Amino acid sequence: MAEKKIKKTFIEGTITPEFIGDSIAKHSTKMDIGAHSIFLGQVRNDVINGKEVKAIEYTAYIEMAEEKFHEIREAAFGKYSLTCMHIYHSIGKVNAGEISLFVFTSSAHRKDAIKACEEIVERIKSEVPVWGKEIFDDESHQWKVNKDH
Amino acid sequence: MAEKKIKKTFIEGTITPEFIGDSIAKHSTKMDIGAHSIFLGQVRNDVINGKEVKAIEYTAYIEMAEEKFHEIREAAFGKYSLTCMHIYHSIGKVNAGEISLFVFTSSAHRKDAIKACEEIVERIKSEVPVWGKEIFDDESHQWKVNKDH
Amino acid sequence: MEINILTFGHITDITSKAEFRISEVKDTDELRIKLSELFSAIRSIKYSIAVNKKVIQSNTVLTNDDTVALLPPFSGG
Amino acid sequence: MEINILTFGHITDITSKAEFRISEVKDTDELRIKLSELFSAIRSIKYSIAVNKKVIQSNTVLTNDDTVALLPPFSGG
Repeated sequence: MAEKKIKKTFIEGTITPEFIGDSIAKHSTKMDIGAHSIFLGQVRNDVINGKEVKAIEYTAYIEMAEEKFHEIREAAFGKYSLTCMHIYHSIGKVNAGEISLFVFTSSAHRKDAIKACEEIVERIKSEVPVWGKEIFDDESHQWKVNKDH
Repeated sequence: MAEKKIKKTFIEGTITPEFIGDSIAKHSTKMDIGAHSIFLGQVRNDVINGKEVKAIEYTAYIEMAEEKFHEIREAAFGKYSLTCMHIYHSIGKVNAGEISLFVFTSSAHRKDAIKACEEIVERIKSEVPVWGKEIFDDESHQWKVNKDH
Repeated sequence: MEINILTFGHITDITSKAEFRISEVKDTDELRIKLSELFSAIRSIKYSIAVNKKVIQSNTVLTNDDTVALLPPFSGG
Repeated sequence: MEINILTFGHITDITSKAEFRISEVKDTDELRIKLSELFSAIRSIKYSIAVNKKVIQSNTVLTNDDTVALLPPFSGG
């Protein structure tokens, strides 16, 4: 069961645009959906002290993260009228320009999907034990610090 | 020029998941992007007086709509720090379960993309002269009324 | 003095024409009255008016060859 | 009495171990002191503590075989 949940949220490496396109396509059979809201986190090639970030390597406290994701999902379903919700987060290395977070909410009317998606993203950033290690072009690294926006 | 703008916003028929996936993929070269926010409007198979909506046929006052889209784009770029913005709206027939609106904003940090996307969707719904004709399974129709959520 | 009328959505169903010309209306209030006389079903429709692609908020004077669009509530997205 | 310690992110760099056991700490305040003695570099790190996967907000009594995770600020997404 824990194993099954892990598969549902964490994805090894980047989340591809094809995967996202396929996820969207799967919702065409759910004809009570009127609105989808999607958030994608992409790795930036920030330049820090003259060195460029070429990738982020994500690690997580998987067991606790899965419990948090579960709690965040349940809270969103309780608070908003949602038809569907999907959350995917990369684990391992994701290159600059690639996607590492995919939050996807669907509802009959737009407010629910939009508000839920935004809230889920905020909660993931502040509550889920995941760490990004920024790897520079010279192979040195530093631990990423999330800004609050 | 007007012709060029029209191509950029209105798409004949549905906006496919493949098109959306491709649009996402194109942003992997823009490595200063940290966040994408996407809104998709999907046609619902609402049941009204016992008849099921099987498609919506969209018509628009194209010339005025393009001016509005332009105004909405400019306002969003002025108000938010955005790297990219794309808006696509279907014209013509879109079946239930298919996508008719695609709003896609990108920024370095998440707040700009999220807030801009939400605001653009609200403005499109209230300010852009597009009309949806709900076509029922018995070929009768009625003009769609947008709820404010 | 003649103006171009464009109709959309439900209003096109009523007028049966997407485009036509109308004469002898000096402002949009007069136009609304004239349209109600020509198409009685239009009286039950709530619609905005755009003069040369700009939605007007109050009675607006019309000049020759203005393009006036009759806009039922939008329902895009 | 022994507890399991899990470390993550920057803290793993400091302790050089992702997992180890520690004994003779009766609560999380004592644990923080002990960790500062064992790993002086940890003193400059702001970190939360999760006891059995729940982040604690104040000093918490530890019992045998508890799993205590040392969590530097999250930076997922």
